[in-house]
Formats: sequence, structure tokens, C-alpha cells
Amino acid sequence: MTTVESQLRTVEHADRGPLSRDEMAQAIARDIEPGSYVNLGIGQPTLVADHLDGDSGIVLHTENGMLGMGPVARGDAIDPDLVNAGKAPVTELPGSSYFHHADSFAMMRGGHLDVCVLGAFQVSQRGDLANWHTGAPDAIPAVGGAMDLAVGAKRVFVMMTLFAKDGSSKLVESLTYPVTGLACVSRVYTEHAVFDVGADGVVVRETHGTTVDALRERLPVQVRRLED
Amino acid sequence: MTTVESQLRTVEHADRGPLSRDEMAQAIARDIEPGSYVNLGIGQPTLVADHLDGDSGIVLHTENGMLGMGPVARGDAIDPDLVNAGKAPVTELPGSSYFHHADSFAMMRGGHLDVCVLGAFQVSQRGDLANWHTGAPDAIPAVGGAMDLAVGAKRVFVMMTLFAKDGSSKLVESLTYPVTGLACVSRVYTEHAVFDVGADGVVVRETHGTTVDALRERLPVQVRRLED
Amino acid sequence: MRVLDADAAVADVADGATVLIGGFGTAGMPFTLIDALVRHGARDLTVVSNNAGNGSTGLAALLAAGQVRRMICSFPRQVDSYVFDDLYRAGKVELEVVPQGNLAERMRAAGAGIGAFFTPTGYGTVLAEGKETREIDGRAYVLEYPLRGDVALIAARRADTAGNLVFHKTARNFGPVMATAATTTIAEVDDVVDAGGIDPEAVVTPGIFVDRVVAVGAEQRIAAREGASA
Amino acid sequence: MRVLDADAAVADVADGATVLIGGFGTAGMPFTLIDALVRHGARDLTVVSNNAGNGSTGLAALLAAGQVRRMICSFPRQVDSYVFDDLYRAGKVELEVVPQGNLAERMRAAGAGIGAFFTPTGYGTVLAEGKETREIDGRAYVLEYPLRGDVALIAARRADTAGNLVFHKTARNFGPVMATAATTTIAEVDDVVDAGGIDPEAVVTPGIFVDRVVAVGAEQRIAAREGASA
Repeated sequence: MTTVESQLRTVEHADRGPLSRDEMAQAIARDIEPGSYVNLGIGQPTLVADHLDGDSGIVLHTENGMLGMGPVARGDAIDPDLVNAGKAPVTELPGSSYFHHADSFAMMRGGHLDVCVLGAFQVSQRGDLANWHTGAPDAIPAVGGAMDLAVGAKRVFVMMTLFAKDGSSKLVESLTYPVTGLACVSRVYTEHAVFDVGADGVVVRETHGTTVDALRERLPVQVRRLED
Repeated sequence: MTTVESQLRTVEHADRGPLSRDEMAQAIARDIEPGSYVNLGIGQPTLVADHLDGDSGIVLHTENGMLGMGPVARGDAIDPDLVNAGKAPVTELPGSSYFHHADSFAMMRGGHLDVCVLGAFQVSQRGDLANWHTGAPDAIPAVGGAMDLAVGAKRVFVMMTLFAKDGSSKLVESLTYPVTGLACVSRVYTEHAVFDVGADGVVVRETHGTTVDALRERLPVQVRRLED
Repeated sequence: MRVLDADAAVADVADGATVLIGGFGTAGMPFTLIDALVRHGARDLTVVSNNAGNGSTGLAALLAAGQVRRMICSFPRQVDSYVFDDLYRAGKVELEVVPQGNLAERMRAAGAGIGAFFTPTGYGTVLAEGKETREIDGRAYVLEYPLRGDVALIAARRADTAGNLVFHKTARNFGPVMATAATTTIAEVDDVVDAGGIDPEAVVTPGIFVDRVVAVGAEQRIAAREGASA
Repeated sequence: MRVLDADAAVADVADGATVLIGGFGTAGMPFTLIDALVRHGARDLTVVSNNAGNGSTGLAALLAAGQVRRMICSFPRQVDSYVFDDLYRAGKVELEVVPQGNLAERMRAAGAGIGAFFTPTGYGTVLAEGKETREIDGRAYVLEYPLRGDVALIAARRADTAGNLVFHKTARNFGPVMATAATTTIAEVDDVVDAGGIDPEAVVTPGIFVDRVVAVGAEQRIAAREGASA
């Protein structure tokens, strides 16, 4: 990841297609420093775990009260009392620890996690996040730990498709979906490109199967190159 | 203690002298219900422990992080890592538990202790407590857990002499010493009498070596009998 | 602390009570105590729990019995929350959604004697609408208040006769926090050992927070859980 | 987490830093780390600790070396706090007295991301003068703010290579809270075992809160303590 962090110019990989979900997960894994404490939320971001180097010393947190979470449990290893935030059975690694919910969320809210990876409905150019509610009037609201994760980690990465099914960009000028957290996302990984977002607006770090100029045609936000 | 709690009339023990310190401690011990969780502060109130019935199931809390504290340690039983709030070596009883300072004071502040027994410089008729600072200009201020204990327990008992060395009453209309806590004391044990204090003013529960009328001569506060 | 059977343990839960129920999904859910509360029949309950029931047992059974007037939780909607979903859509149960960490911290505040606290979680969202906010050291916070229970029903691995509890893996979740936040805390456990049978350094919930213990047995706990997933 | 020697562990403590130092009297005081901090020589420190030193070793030695500009503590005055007493009366050290539970809760808030909290402790006393107050549900509270450290120096019984800590009896006291409240937490321990060598259910301070560990050995710890009481 050192190379990525010290990256000075936007890299355009136009000679290939967009990233697959696994390749997105791999790209995120590559950007997580060895020794980091990481929360992978639920759903797609949990794929990142498959791409973490076992020797990296990266420790996974699950907000239901555990550090040192191991892979999903199978067969006899399944213990219904050992589950992740998505309530799937998991395993424990040597050096793990258990704690109660107030301590677990104090750990998150207190900024002790290095990285949190979340899915999203929308991310704004300044890093506002919408990922908990579609706003549909008949939906039963359910927030879980989404708002806590959004404001808690030192760096919040979003993993999402760049465009919704109707073709609209999920990277937006201002959120139209209900807010999860304001100015909390630092980086957005999509199949077409990786973006930094925040007070300075949107910067394209790399593209996959497209170019910055081509993206500009399709996105409702101004984007810059790293070298701009 | 059932008899004491259901007491309807003030009892005057005029045919004996004032209570000794040990008798005061015994009187307090008698008023603590079996199964109570109790903090005995530091100094004189710790004498109460010597008078608790071993079968009473009363559990002692020490604010430096322990429930189930046993007697003072002697000889080989001394462990410098196992001390009470006065930093004297103590022992642990079966069923004890250790916890950190934030948890210990959460336990106190949250009202989980049934009784706390404290010393005092002054107690006001409405139950205000002064026990942390003489107000002397050259004294180095030091509060410890006094203010936390004052506001935390369900019932705060004070154990003190009724009169200061200069003969003035330590049971007062309004505090002249710096406040530890407001309206927090429920009962005051002295060598001459036991008082209830609070919103209804001062009620004498019992006297030792004196009478209610004789106390009225010496006290700067109005006192009532239980039956008044 | 008293060791009771489940029916005796919940016998004084009053109509209209606020009941804190442990568990994250089914991990740490006190099935035996909830079953007893269904038999007891207390109504108009406000239930605080992370979820709003799974399948048809446990909290879902309490909801199905029509005993719950209001749910306070972080994540009601789940693949198997059909009992709650139907009641909610029919207008038969009220819902207050609270971010999971605020839910835990509000109960922690109740147990710790904190009058209110400023939390960054939820600031700028619909869940903070109408709430007091403040900027402190350049960060925006929402003021949240304690959440107290009349009763807490929790599940632990083991108790000793002093009421100390230890838990099992992520089934710990809300149990220790709820134990501090309720007037009366009732724990179902696999077994009860003598005082001294739990290492004082490893106690998770000190006995001061536990009023009643119901010894369920590991077998019955597993059976209840399997009933839950059936 | 890195395992270092004591001098390397404190080498980057800056002049003017806020240093949280564990211990209740000498129980849980990190003598080895404090000795290293004296050798290191960082000055103008703000030290947060329950007391203000005992005898002439540990925190008292740091004070005697003139490295402390300001003490934040609950109970400076003790039978053997003569080093602090003399410095204070000579106007060579500032003092902020904080009720013990507020001290612990302010550090807990710092570690837990709480912006401020309303506590009943201290209301109506000189220690709350000038502070914001509020009545909530009929009770009076004072608003208190987080207390953060640049560095925490604590003593624990044992670490594993994942940085998890367990403590020893009442020497636990402020250690776990301070570990959460500092940018860099340094723990001296009797020994370091492999990951897995501490029961995950019995971990008191998870490794996420521990940056550096110094393995002191039980013998050296006892020697340091005896030096302290000499």
C-alpha cells in the first residue's frame, strides 16, 4: 500500500474492463496497512477479508463484541454464540478478545479503528454517506451500527457500484437518500474507479476500463486528477 | 434492623454514657440490611466491617475496583496489589470481582450501592455534606472519591462526633465548610444520638447518655422526635 | 441474588413495564425467560432489544402474543423478522429506531448515573431530528438521554452464588450493559457454581447488577435455540 | 503492538505532553516506565494520575526531577506525598483537583468518543464553579469534558503478542481506562505470552488500545515496588 499512498498521478487502466467485485475487494485489501484494526461491516465489504495477507497482522473487529474475528465457520466449527455483525457464524483467531456492546461501540466511536469498509446507496463529493435507508415510505427503518461505523473509524472506505440500476451516479453532489453520516467517507472504491472524497472535492486515484475524461461525461460532480 | 426501621418513637438511652466509636460502628452495622452492597469509605467508617455478621451476605465495595473485599491483610496475606480505598492491604472473599475505575465509579454514580458510610466535618439539617476540605487557605485540596460516594449510594450514612473540638455542633443549619454533596445524607450516627436528616429536617431516632431536650439546648438546628 | 425458576423470576413483571432483552439476533437471547414472560402474560410492554425478533420463538413469540406495545431497537428488519414486520405494518406495534451504539451507550448512561451525553453518532440524520446538538472542539454532537429498564432479561454462560456472571463469545453483546440499566436484572445461565467458582479477574458482570438467576442447563439452552431456528 | 525496552518505549514523549499515569497509590503504578521517563527527561509535562506520588520513587521521582508542570489528580495529599507537597507550596507545580469518578469518566469519554457528559458528582461544590449545570429529570448535573492523553503509562500483569492485557487485583484501577484515552499507550507487564495465551473471555484491555509493551518481569516489578516503599 505504500506505493498507493505515495501515488502522485492518477493511473488510468483503460486497457482492461471494470473491476469485478473480488478485484474491488482486493484493491481495498491492498490499501489497508499491516497491523490495522479493521471493521468490514456487512454484505459486500466482508469480501475484503478474503484478500488480506495472513501475515499482515490486520485484526478484524465485529461490532457485536469481538476483535480477532476469523473466517466464516463451517461444519462442526459453527457455534451460534459466535457470529459476526451479519449474524453469520464465524471463528476466532489466536489473540482475539470479547467485550460487551457499550465497550465495542466506545471503541468505534472513540476512533480506535483504523479503517471501516461500508457499502453505500450514495456518497457525496464532500464524503457524506447514505447507506441505511432508501427513504421509501413503506420501508421499515433499520439502522443497526451504520451511523456509528460512519463516524467512528479513522478512515471510512466505501465499496459500491458507481451507478445505480437506473444508470444514475451514486457519487453525487449532495445526497438525496437519508443521511447516515456527514463528511465521514474518505475513499470510494467502485468497479470503474477509485476516488478520494472530502473537503477538497473528488479526486480520481485510478480508473479501470475507462478514463478520467470518460468518467467526467457520466458523473454529476467535478472530478480532479491527483496531479491537478 | 427490622425493628430499627419500623421504629415509631424516639428512644432515649439516658441511663448510660455516649456511644464509643465501636458502639457507633455496631449501631451502623445493625442498620444495614442483609444482602446489601456497602461502601465504608476510609477512616472510622471502616470499623463497621468488624460488626457485620458473616452470614448476612453483605458485600463490601471498595472504589478502587473491587466487590467482595475481605478483612485487612496481615503477614503473608499482604499483597501490595490488593488494597482498599485507604491504600491498606486487604483480602478477597469468595465471590469477589475486580473492575476498573470507570466501571467502579459508574457502579457508585448509578445508584447500585445500597449504603455508603462516610465521615464528616459537617452535615446540614437537609442532608448537605462537608467532608473533603476544611477550607483552610494553606491546605492542599484533595477530594478523592468523596463527592462520588456522596451522590452515588441509595442511602448515605455519616459517622461522626456530634461536636467539634471547639464545642460547636457539626450538625448545622447550613454548611460553613466546603460542600461535598447537597441533600445526600440520610442518617447521621454520633456518640450522643442518631439522626435522620433531609427535606423534612432533623429527626432524633435515639439518644445515648442524653435526652432529646438536652440535645435541643446544644444544637443549632430544630430537632423532632419520631412520634412528633 | 436469588436462584429461581423462570416463572417465579418473571412473576412480578408489570403491565406497561420497560423490559430490556439481551441478544444480537439469537446469540445471547434469553429464550427461557421470554417463554416464561409469554406464559406470565404481562401486556403493554416497551421492549428494548437490538433486533425485533427472529422466526417465531423468543422475542418474536412475545410480539406474536400481542404483549408488546412499543419496540426500541436498532435493526428490526431481518430476513426472518416476519412477526414484527406484520405487526408493524398493521399498526399494532410502535417502533423507535436508535443507532446501535447510541442504544448501548444510553443504557450504559442509565446504569452509570450519567444524566445525558453528547454523541457524534446520528448527527445530521433523521434519527437526530428535534434533538439538541452542539459543536465541541470542532465536532458536531447530539445530546442523548439514558434509557432505563424496569426489568432486564439476559442470558449468560454461568453464574456463581454471588451473582457474578461470565458470558460465551459474542453472546455477551448487550447482556452486561442491560444488567446495569434495569431496576431488576434476571439472568438465565447454563449453571450456577459456588462463590469462588468464577475467577474474580474474569468476572464480566459483578453480582451487584444481578437480582435473580435461572439455571437453565446447557441442554435446555441449546434446545431452546434450536427451537428458535426451526 | 511492539515489544520494546523501557527507554525505547518512552523515547518519543515530547516536552509539554499530557501523560496519563496509572496506579492508585503504588498499586498499578508503572515504576519502570516512569524511571525511563525520568532518564528521558521530557519536561513541562501535564500528568494525570489519581495521586501525586508516594515517597521518592515512581511519580514522586518524576516530580522531584522538575519534569511536571501541572498535576491533574483526585487526591494529591497523602502521608508520603512530601515531594509534591513541597513543590506545590513553592509554586513550582500547578494542581487541578478532579473528583475521582469524574477523572475516570472524563478519560472514559475521551476513549469512547463522547463529546461531554452530565454528571451529578461535584454539583454545588467549588470544584464545579464556573461549569455548565443542568437539571435533568429532577436531578442536578455538571457538564464535564473528555480528558485525553498524548501518552498513557500503565502497569498490567501480562500481555499477549496481540497486545491484550490482564491485570492483577486492585492494581487494575485506572489502567484500562487510560489505555483507551491516550494517543499512545505503553504498558509494562510481568511477561508477554503468545497470542492465544490469554483467554479471549478474560481479556480486560483489548490489544487495539495498546501500542507498546515493556516486559519487566515479576522480580523487577517487586524490586521497583520495594524501592518505592523504602
